[in-house]
Amino acid sequence: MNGLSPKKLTLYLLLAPAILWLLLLIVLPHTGMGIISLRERVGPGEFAFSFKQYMTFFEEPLYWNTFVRTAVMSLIATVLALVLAFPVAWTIAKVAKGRMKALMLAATLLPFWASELVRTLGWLILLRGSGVIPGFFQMIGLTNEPVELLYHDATILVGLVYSSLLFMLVPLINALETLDDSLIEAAYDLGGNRFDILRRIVIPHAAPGIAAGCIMVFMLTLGNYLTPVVLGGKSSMWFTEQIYTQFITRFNWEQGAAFAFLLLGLSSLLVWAGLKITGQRFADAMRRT
Amino acid sequence: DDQVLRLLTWADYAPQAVVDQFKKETGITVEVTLSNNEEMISKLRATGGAGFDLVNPSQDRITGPAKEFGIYQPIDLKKVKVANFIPSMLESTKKVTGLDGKVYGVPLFWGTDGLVVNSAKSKAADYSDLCKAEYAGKTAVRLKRPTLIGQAFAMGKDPFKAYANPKQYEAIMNAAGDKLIACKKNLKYFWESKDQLLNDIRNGEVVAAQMWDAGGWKLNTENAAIKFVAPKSGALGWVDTFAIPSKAKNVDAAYKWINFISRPDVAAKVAKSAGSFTAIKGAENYMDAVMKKQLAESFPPAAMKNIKWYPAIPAGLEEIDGKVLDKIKAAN
Amino acid sequence: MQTSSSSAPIDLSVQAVSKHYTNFTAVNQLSLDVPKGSFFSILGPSGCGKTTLLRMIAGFITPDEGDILIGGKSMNNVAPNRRPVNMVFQHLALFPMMTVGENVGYGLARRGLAKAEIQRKAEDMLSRVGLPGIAGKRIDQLSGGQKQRVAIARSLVLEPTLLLLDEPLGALDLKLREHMKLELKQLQHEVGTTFVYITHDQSEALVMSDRVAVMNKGQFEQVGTPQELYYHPQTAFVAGFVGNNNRLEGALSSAQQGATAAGLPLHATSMQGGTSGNASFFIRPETIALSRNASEMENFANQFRCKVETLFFDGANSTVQVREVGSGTQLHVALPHTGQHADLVHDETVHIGIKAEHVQAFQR
Amino acid sequence: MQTSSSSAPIDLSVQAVSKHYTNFTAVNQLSLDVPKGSFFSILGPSGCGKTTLLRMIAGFITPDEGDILIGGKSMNNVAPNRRPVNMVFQHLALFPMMTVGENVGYGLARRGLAKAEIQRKAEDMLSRVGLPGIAGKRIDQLSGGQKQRVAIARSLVLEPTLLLLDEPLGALDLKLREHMKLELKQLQHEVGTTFVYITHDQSEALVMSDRVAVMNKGQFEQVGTPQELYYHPQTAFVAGFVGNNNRLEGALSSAQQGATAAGLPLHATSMQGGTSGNASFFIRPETIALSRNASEMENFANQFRCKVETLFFDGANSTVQVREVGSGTQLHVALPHTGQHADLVHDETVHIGIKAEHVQAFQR
Amino acid sequence: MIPSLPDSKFLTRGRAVYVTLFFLFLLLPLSVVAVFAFNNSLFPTPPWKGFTFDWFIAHTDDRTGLFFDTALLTSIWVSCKVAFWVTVLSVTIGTGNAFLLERAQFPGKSILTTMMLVPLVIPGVILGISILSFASQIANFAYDQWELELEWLRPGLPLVVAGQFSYIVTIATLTIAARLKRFDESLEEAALNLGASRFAILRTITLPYLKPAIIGSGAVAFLLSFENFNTTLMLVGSDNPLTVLMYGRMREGASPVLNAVSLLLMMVSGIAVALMYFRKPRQK
Ligand SMILES: Nc1ncnc2c1ncn2[C@@H]1O[C@H](COP(=O)(O)OP(=O)(O)OP(=O)(O)O)[C@@H](O)[C@H]1O
Ligand SMILES: Nc1ncnc2c1ncn2[C@@H]1O[C@H](COP(=O)(O)OP(=O)(O)OP(=O)(O)O)[C@@H](O)[C@H]1O
Ligand SMILES: [Mg+2]
Ligand SMILES: [Mg+2]
Repeated sequence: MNGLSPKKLTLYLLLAPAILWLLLLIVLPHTGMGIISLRERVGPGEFAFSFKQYMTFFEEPLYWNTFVRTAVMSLIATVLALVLAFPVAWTIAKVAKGRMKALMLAATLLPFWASELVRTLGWLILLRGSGVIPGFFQMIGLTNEPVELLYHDATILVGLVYSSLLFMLVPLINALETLDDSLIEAAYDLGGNRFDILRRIVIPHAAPGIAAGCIMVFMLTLGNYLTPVVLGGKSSMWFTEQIYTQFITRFNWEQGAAFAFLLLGLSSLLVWAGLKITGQRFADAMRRT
Repeated sequence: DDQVLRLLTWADYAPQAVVDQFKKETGITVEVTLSNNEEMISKLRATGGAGFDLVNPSQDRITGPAKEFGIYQPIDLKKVKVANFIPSMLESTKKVTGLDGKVYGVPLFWGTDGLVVNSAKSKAADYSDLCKAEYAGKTAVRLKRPTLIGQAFAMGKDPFKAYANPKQYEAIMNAAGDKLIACKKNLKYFWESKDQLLNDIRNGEVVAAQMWDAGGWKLNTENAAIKFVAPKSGALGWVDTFAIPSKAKNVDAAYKWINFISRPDVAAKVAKSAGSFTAIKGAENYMDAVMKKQLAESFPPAAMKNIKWYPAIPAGLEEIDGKVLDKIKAAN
Repeated sequence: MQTSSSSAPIDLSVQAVSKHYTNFTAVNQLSLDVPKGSFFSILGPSGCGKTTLLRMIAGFITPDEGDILIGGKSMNNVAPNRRPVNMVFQHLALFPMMTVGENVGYGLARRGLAKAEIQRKAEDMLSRVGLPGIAGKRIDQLSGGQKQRVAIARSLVLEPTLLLLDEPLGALDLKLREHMKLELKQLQHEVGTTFVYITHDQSEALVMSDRVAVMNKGQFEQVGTPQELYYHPQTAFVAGFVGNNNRLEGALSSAQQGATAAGLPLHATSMQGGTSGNASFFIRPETIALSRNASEMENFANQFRCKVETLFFDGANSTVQVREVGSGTQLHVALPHTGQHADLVHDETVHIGIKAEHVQAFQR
Repeated sequence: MQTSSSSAPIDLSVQAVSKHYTNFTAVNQLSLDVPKGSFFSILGPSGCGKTTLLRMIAGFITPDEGDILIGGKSMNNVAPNRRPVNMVFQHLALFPMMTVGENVGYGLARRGLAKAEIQRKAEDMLSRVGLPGIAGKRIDQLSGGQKQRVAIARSLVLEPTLLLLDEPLGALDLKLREHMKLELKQLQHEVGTTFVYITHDQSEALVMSDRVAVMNKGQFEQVGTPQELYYHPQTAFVAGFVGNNNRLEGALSSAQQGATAAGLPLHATSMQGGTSGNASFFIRPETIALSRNASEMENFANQFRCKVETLFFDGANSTVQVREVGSGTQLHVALPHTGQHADLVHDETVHIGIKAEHVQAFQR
Repeated sequence: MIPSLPDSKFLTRGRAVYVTLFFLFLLLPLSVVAVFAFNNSLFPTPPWKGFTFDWFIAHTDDRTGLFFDTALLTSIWVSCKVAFWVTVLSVTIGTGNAFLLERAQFPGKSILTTMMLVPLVIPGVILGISILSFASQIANFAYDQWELELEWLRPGLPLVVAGQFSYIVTIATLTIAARLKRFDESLEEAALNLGASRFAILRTITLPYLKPAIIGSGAVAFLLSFENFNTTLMLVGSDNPLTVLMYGRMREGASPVLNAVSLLLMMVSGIAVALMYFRKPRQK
């Protein structure tokens, strides 16, 4: 029993980096942040334990308004992405064949070869008052003056949905591809119509993929910073922006840490609820993404 | 290493040509990171004053963070060619950035916050004019503390005087905030990026906005109808400084850069790129005639006297501003 | 069995149907009549077009030419879900997200029947396929054979005119397959629904069917009862594909006289008009008589002396591989059920005899 | 064949080996000797412990008790990669990322042979299994049968004392399986390596092996030649598992006299000491004589009048299911190779006869 | 629905139209960015002022083309360096993790498995901030206690690499584990049976089998790292990766050089993907 068996040694060698990674980059930093969120500045460089940061959140309607707003918009973006992506995922997985399919798959990946910044820049060029689309509207006589398409909540949604489509498409395509055509044929052969097949066969089969896609998209939108900040209008508060502001422009790490924790809590809660409702398991769903 | 100067500064304060020239003269490469006042402080706070050798914060933003976070080291004035600076400016900066008998900043540029107005389409003359219904949807301000301060002055209050009295300050700021909330419908947006605003003024989407002078004059060169106007209640004057982070690695290079920039010819180049005025003696000799004219037009002597210079901000005040700003943003 | 008589009404009539793919004809001008209540098999090698034909009948593929009539009505422009046929898929296509009962009730539910009615009918049908009381189980709790029967029940509960089955036993293991073969035949007999059954396993087709069509390259080579196909193949392809056979290439010199390429002289029944020329000879292993004693072969038209090469002992299905001494021709000979000759050893000399009627010759 | 004599040296000796899992004994005190050069099969139903036994021999599982000797040396504490045995896996486990040649050369490369040498040996071996010149192909370009042979070549090239095969034909389709069965037997004959072959398919075991061990619940029921197992099973399990059989439950009243539970009187050979008491009777379908004419059955100790239930026509393997009129007992009867009686129809009356020696009785 | 079920013309057309519109939607912003890289204007926005290559090759006072913009080029290089390290770390540790998930048995495995997935659901900004504050606290502590300046714990490339790695490694782990899961362990047994040592098996069988997943996850890791903005923004020091630099420029002084560099990046990754995509069938 002195010395390690090769098997044990291998296990430890594999475990060490994994544990270091999780401990040093995930667990401890977040614990640290938790601790920061539980203190209050009482003087220059002096802090005391307090729930003040959390109290502030609940007492200040601004903050929880932003919080709710972010969550709601993220949910809407998730649903939109699902609805928009589903027919396309279906077409790629089930209808298109050979070259066409490969081409469409490549095209879905295309936007994600460019960074989020580039995509946002593209939307700016397209949507701004003097941009391409308002110009086009004017040209075809739809409007007399340039319309401002930027700085609306709808604009944020467009940007968010656009940025997250891939993360919806890929799990959906994967899930739909594993659906055996003969199941659909069998259901049809037994007298099912399209809607019914969708409801009884396709959606139950694709549920894990749908869950995975929705979780990914929801998390990405909830945690997005760039799109809401750049495309959003004068009232568009995004919770990550609030966190950023607290940390960076207000130097109020305590408040920022509390907000970050609240956001983490919110996302975990919503993901958990989503999984519960659809009867999926976190590990299974995430492994499909 | 010794051959690199890590500079954290504003856009346009280190134009490529000047960086190249510095390298040629001293062999030191300058790594430029663009930033603004808040981010400079955040960055340095996170690094504990390391990571950069030289920064250019505004003079009112030095003592607070220096005290709270210890991110700056005192300037050794012996290593600075003080003769290059306009004495009055140097003295006032020394005062504003002084803490426990030590000086933490030397001035570089100064400028003002005021109004950029498309005179063909708008007659706005004070901050409050931005809220006039006739310009609905065509004005813009930044959602930052200068906006609040400006509004406060426009309302006839003096927030600078209230710096020492947080209660009073908070009341002033809340009042300014309410004013802006009422005004919000009138605004096209709260502008975030300089470029965004300049573009929209250029193509007429915005006719009047709160902005600093350099942007206004830049547009003025392109289109004479666009002017920088010192508001009736007074333009807000700021001074950007050199400050050295507490854990700067290449302090020598930092002084070299300070002394390099404070050479009148170089200062003028930078001034041209930034569109601001220097605190350097004799730089005006190298300065653009156009800019001089623009300055004269925007600042008649009375307006010049009426400039409200930012005093140093005591720590904690910004939390008050922050809440007000958040409230404005959230309001409908 | 063999109840199908030509006077029974025709449930399925395929009339000169073709399906062309780009530079490939999967089904070629094929016609076919299946009488009501019969078990009809389509037997052919992989890729011959069986599935294509079946899917045209079900409506999943539109024929390029010809017409398909089910119960006397043309099925042109009738969608698959409106056709009075149901299909059992090769991999069954049971819905994994539903229970057994929901699977069986699926079609009924689509017809809008009441819940209780559906449940009653589904359980009824499950009992009929020998699976009472499993309606509540999940699909993945079933064994292969049970799944099989659920798939059939799911289709039969809709009382289709025609049940199509695409190699439904293909995925089962050997033993289960043997078993299901017998069971399926009995089930069809009991319910009386017309079955059209696809397979590439000749044993399945022979055992189960009333009639079998042997398909090759998109066309039928022969249609008949299993016995007809086995004992009276019309083409070399059928002779080779249905049942085991020794195939020898050679030539006919007259209608009933020939020799293999290796020089083995053969007395044969010539099946096709021709009297001479290149021919393939087929001799079934079980028609070859074998003895250690040459004299027992006197009554046979063909008598050869052989050396034993290998004995493949398999109980009642034992065979022995022998080599004719003169020409070196290899032949498989089935050993009698009695277990006689199960003690043959390598290199032993034996004598074999084959009646002329058991040597079937087809011109090439 | 049947060359294995008890005087040949023993290549593999398994001595009272056991393997226990938590509350389950997979292999129970099992002993076994395989003589050099023989083809030895282990035949048993799924889950009886065959794979466990084979993997203990290969070294992937450590036995809890007992010893394994290969070529006379104990294999205790010999790692799998040091044992002179090679294994052909059920799903072959060919390396998909390598060519055929690299697969076959893999073991040689691990022994540190020179490249050219490896290549020569691999190509040699491939020729010996009938696949010359395919060394450059990728694995997925091969057919099922070719893969099979490559897997065997990959093991044989290392010239193991013992080749272990774990149901290597399990994944093949029917036709190919029949074919590979014959081929594998011939291959073993040619190379002369000792084969230990696992299967649950009795036909495979019978056809290929010199000796077969029938395994059940972790133990051997009987070890013998295929003929011994088929004609002289020692236990009811072997009688039921090897070959098709009619199994009837009943009781013996004397050593050779009994009756089924349904009341069918039977004359039997009692295989086990006992003379009376509950018994299972086994009657092979091919030992039952059948005729439309009662008089032909006069010589048989057991004679019954039956009704035809179903004819399963399958050429030489046709059977008929009949029901004895008195007791209602169902029996499968194999039809003779001659094709006689292939025309039986449902409900026809037939007479069957069974010799007493063909009714094997085992006490329960 | 599927090709074997008859669809009405209306449905088929409708779907075709929808899918076309969808792909237009996907491609529109990118193509505009690309097109405006050639706009003869100082600003990356309409109106269109004519075609020019200036934003690639100009080197004048008011126009610095991409190929002369040292700051941009440097930041691309910085991004490449970061991405390189993130890729190397993610793939190596991801491979180890995959073995841990699929092969090893140890107490607490299910907790570890779930923990490994957690980084995927932490918003990037929070990930960055928490690592930033944690590292600062340690560094400050070390400095206060021992006057020890742990520079790599201060904002800068090491922290950027750590921050990106912390979630990209999860993706690499999942990709590689998914392939390892499909690995038929009897291949390893077969190799063992053929005389290979454990190490030889790893080298000749398991790793070659994992190769496509390793390469694939490497490519994804590189791309994700190169594109990352949220986490990076919080952790950068004086060396700016491309995304952070572009963000700064977008706020403070955009010129069509941004479009030019975007176009360049799109082309490079497009070509890389095309190469991988076209080589695959031949490998297979
Ligand atoms: N969509 C298609 N395009 C081109 N050729 C096709 C298509 N579908 C099938 N084929 C070809 O048509 C032929 C018949 O196919 P089919 O599936 O009907 O064969 P099958 O008899 O069912 O074979 P199996 O027994 O292997 O299932 C095959 O050679 C196949 O390659
Ligand atoms: N690791 C294990 N833990 C517990 N029981 C096991 C384990 N491995 C195998 N068994 C059990 O041991 C028995 C024998 O398994 P084994 O794989 O040897 O059967 P087999 O005869 O090869 O069956 P098959 O023909 O299905 O392959 C089975 O009942 C199996 O459930
Ligand atoms: Mg088919
Ligand atoms: Mg097994």
